[in-house]
Amino acid sequence: MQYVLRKMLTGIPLILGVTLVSFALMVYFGPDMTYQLLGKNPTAEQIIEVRHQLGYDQSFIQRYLAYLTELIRLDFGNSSSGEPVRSLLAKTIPVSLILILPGFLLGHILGVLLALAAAFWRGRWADKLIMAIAVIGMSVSFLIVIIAFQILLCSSDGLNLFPVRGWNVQSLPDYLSYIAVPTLATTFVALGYETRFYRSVFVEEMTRDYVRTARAFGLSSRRIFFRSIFKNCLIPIITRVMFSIPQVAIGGSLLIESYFGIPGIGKATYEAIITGDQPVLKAVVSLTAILFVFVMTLNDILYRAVDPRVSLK
Amino acid sequence: MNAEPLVQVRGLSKYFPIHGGLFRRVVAGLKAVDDVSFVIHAGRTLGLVGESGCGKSTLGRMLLRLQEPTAGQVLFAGEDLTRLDRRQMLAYRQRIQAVFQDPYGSLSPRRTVGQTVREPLDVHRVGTPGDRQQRVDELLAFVGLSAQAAHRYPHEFSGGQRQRIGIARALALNPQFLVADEPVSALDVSVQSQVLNLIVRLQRERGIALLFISHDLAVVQHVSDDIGVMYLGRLVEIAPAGQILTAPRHPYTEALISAVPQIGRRMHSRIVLGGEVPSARTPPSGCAFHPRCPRVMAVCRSVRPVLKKNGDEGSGSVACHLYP
Amino acid sequence: MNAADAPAPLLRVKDLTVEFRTMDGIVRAVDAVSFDIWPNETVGLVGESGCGKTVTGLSLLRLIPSPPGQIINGSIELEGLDLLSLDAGDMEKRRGSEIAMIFQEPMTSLNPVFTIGSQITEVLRRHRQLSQRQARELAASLLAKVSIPDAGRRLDDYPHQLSGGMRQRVMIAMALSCNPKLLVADEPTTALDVTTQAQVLDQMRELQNEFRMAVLLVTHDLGVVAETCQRALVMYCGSIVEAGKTEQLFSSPRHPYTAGLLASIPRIRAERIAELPVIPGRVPDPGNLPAGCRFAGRCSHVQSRCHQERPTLRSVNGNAVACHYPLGADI
Amino acid sequence: MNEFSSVAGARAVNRRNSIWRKVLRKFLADRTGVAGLAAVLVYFVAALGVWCGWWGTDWADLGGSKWEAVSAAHWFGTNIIGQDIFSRAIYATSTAFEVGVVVAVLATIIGGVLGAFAGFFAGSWIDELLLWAMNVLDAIPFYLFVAAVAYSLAGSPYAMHVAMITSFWIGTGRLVRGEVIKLRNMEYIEAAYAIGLSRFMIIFRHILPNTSHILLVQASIAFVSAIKAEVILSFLGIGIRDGMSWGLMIEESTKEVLAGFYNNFIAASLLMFGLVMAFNALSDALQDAMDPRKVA
Repeated sequence: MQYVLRKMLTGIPLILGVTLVSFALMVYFGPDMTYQLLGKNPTAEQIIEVRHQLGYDQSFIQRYLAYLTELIRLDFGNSSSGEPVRSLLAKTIPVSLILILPGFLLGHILGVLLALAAAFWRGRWADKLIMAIAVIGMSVSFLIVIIAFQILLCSSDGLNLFPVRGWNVQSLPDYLSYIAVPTLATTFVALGYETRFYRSVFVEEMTRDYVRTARAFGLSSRRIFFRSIFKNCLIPIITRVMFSIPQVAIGGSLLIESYFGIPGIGKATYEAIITGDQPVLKAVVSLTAILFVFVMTLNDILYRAVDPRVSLK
Repeated sequence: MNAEPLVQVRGLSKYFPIHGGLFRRVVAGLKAVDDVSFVIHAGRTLGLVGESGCGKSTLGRMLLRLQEPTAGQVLFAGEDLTRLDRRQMLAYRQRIQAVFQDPYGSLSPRRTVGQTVREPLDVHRVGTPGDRQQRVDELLAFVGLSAQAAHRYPHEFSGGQRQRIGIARALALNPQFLVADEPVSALDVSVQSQVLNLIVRLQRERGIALLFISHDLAVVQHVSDDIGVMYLGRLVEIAPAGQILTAPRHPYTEALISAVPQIGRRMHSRIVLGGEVPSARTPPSGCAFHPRCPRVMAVCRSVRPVLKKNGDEGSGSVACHLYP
Repeated sequence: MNAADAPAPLLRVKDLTVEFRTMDGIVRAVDAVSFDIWPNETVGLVGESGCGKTVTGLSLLRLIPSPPGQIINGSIELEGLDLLSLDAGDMEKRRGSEIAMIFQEPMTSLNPVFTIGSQITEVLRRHRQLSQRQARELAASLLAKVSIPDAGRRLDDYPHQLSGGMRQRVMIAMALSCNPKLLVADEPTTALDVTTQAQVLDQMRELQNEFRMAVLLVTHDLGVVAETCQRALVMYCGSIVEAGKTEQLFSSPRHPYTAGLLASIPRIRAERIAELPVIPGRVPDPGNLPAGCRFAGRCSHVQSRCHQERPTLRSVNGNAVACHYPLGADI
Repeated sequence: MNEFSSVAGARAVNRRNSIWRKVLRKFLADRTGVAGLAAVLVYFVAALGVWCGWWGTDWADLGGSKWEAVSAAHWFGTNIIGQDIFSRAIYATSTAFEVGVVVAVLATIIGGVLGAFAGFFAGSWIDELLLWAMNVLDAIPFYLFVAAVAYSLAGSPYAMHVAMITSFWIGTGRLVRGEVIKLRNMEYIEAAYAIGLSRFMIIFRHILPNTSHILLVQASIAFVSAIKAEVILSFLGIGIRDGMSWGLMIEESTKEVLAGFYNNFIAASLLMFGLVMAFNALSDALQDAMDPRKVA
């Protein structure tokens, strides 16, 4: 418990850093909203007044502190379209989650399984085949995969099985038909990276001395591989899965969402950056930072649960 | 031996902090080296033996100022090295050099042997570049390598040859004092004797004072005039080599000598200590050796013995209650 | 007890040859090595690094990493059964139960994320029909046998919580767990301090007698061999150059290499000597071995025949020597 | 002199010099790697031709009519407004190299130096600060970060490059930091101290050269990542501004694809896939050849 507390405390500078960078980029140097609010031909007084309202006449520090206070109070106000930020988040985040989660899980699970197979039959044809496919998967751009899958599966030139784009989910079949192509695309692209990474983890672990010991005492190679080696490999696996969560939860869905026109958090954030919708940005950035700290803490705890060498003290 | 010793170590200590608590405050100190004193005269060799974790390497690193001592002094030719700043220390670096343990790790793999041996000369701007080149050739010849070796990389050499290169580098600046930390323990037996002979030769021909650190008593005795024995950060006995090996006084020294496997002796004659070396984090009370000592007395559990000069039984000192 | 009394050798190795494929070509790490081990005896296999002693030890259990290594010739008969003729599964069953091996680095040789209890019971249950509970009790008694204090509780410790000496004791307990007939111990005490080394060697000797197993002690330390082994085999460049009873071998070595090695070891002496005797030169490159005797280039007694013809092991006054001109031979 | 010189001299004949020779020898034995290198060189020549003005100059010309099929005049056909797709694809190759090289070189230099400093001073405030910076930048999702940089550097054609470099140095930095933490405990670093070398000299003379295997591999990874990221960023409208790139071609093609015209999409996809694949093979082979555990 003390450990968790300390870990959380070390997260504070990180949150400050993330907010500082994002404040500087997205707010301070971000798009100037004055003219968008006033329309064409404003008077000089109007300009001054709006700039004052938006806080543009204050110093960097003052504005950053104001930004921080809002963050701490979790008071994000309304987005520039007038909708409360909270309800915007409540609407978009679940969409992103259910959109991304299947691909994310499939990518890692299949990645681990394929990597296990490749490492187990290391140097044989199964390994070579899997790794060749992985390199191909790694070499294709995500965007190309999305477009190709769309052509193949959604268009009249292809199989025409799923909706081309959009998000109109009322039932489970709807859901499955809308996520099918995005999930296939994410899984396909993730597989290349995940398989290669996990295979190298497994193979590295296979060369350890304790594996030789286990063999010297007659344990079967299957048992050594799936019990002894696998438990040691859990550490890097957990770290990798954990640290991809923040990327996936906020940013990873951006391309999919904007390509397929799905109203998720990635698309909302992207639009907020373009239009300088500050309340939304604040909310997303603070959520990201908190999520990151949370994931880091969770990662450390899991790490310590798996690896007895690191004590919780 | 009335002249002032070249090296005088006085009360040298190194405590490593142990962190704990919510804010990782320092809660205790690990006494890696605890109040060690000795002297080395010009041209003489002190051998330092002890098992892993006894602090002998930390001690050597403090003499080289690769690590800052927590307390104590290192006097070199009368000057306290621990008080010098980086620039002042640079002048002394020429006079104190080091030979390291790992023949594979002590040479930079991406630099040629010539560059490595020359580097000290470059840093201290000794002579013209031509002089330096000539010096490199001389040094390589002294340690038994050809001049062509200068153009090759460390991975082309065997462990013994690499150790010779390390010695050549240490000799480049004509030091008066050399700290050698386990210089032969990573070498094979037949090569080990070659390198040991080289060390003896440089000591004899160049009059270099030497601190020779090793876990191997037999190796240490071959090069040393005096031998110091360390246990858990403290010096427990120090005496002339012949005396300490034939008539050890501290029970730990005795056990250590007896534990060295010898050709021409069967197992049963040796003293086998019980238990293991305790952790330096939680050293035993009183004499640190008392839980394993075959001759432990009541006083050993509570009072820590200090290093005292032997009276009539020869020169040297011992820290043991058996010798009041 | 005496090796000569036993009717047949426990292990008979004949012409064992092992090669490794490397970037610089094929390297023959072990070249036609033959030796016997009798029940309950301790045999030392000594030599400097790269002489092939560890590869020989690993070959006995067929643990050579392959690729790049391969046993290309020879036989390894354990009680008359050639281990090299077994299929992989059959060999697996015999490892640990009939022939076991312990290694130099006790830190990395145990799996860091399992308790030592679970590692020992895993071995026990692999070779014997035991319940989890029985295996655990047996494991505890084994730990107690190797003098680990408070053995029952120690079962739940992880390797990193033990000291180097304790970890090596755990390895020994694992090795004893299924009563193998032969234990191959590869530098078991090299990573340990001298006082711990003395403890572990003592322990091994006692347990060996109790469990009646034979030990092949692979080591570079002639002192350890002298103190613990009845017989010794000296390896140089992949071959055995001399073999014999330890005392005789060390008191009157016949091979110039053995003699040179013995002389060059620093020993505790009453008086310092000016210079240690040395073997000049260095071990030849394993990819580029000389044609005749491999020691010829460093030998102080070398003659022209040595450069052309490779000597084979032959008996000279009780020792087996691979040398054309053995020292002190009455020829 | 004595026996050592002669033995070492004899060995030197068949083993001449430097670790790099050994790496090269190993690399050349790797057929996939060599094939990758050859393919990369072909692409490089294509890009070189564009820089020298030998070909690809007419990429913006309206030389044909809408959606012409493959012909001798237009090897890959024409796009929606009649521009030659082959010229555009070749021109885009040079853009890919520009982006890849700039990002890879700068990200690797920054990552190498900062990582080396962090590792060398591990445990001190310098390391804490650099680690903090790495974590902060890692915590911000990549595409959001690029978008934010792009808009804050409004109009700059290099916004994308800046954003990529700022993100990509971190991976290299972390790896180098880890390696340097290992290296700084090596005895040759201690030896350098004992000689009297300053810490800066130690970092630049003894530490960074010994991370070169990591730097080279990381640079090749950054190159590939930059090319791939460019495609997505250009598609999102925050990538290449002037000129032509595979990303812009794909962006253009999304409208064409729905109408059943695939030339633009296929040309850009295949060319890009080829280069990335070749580079991946190259980088894998480099990694194998330079793995210090296998080399030393």
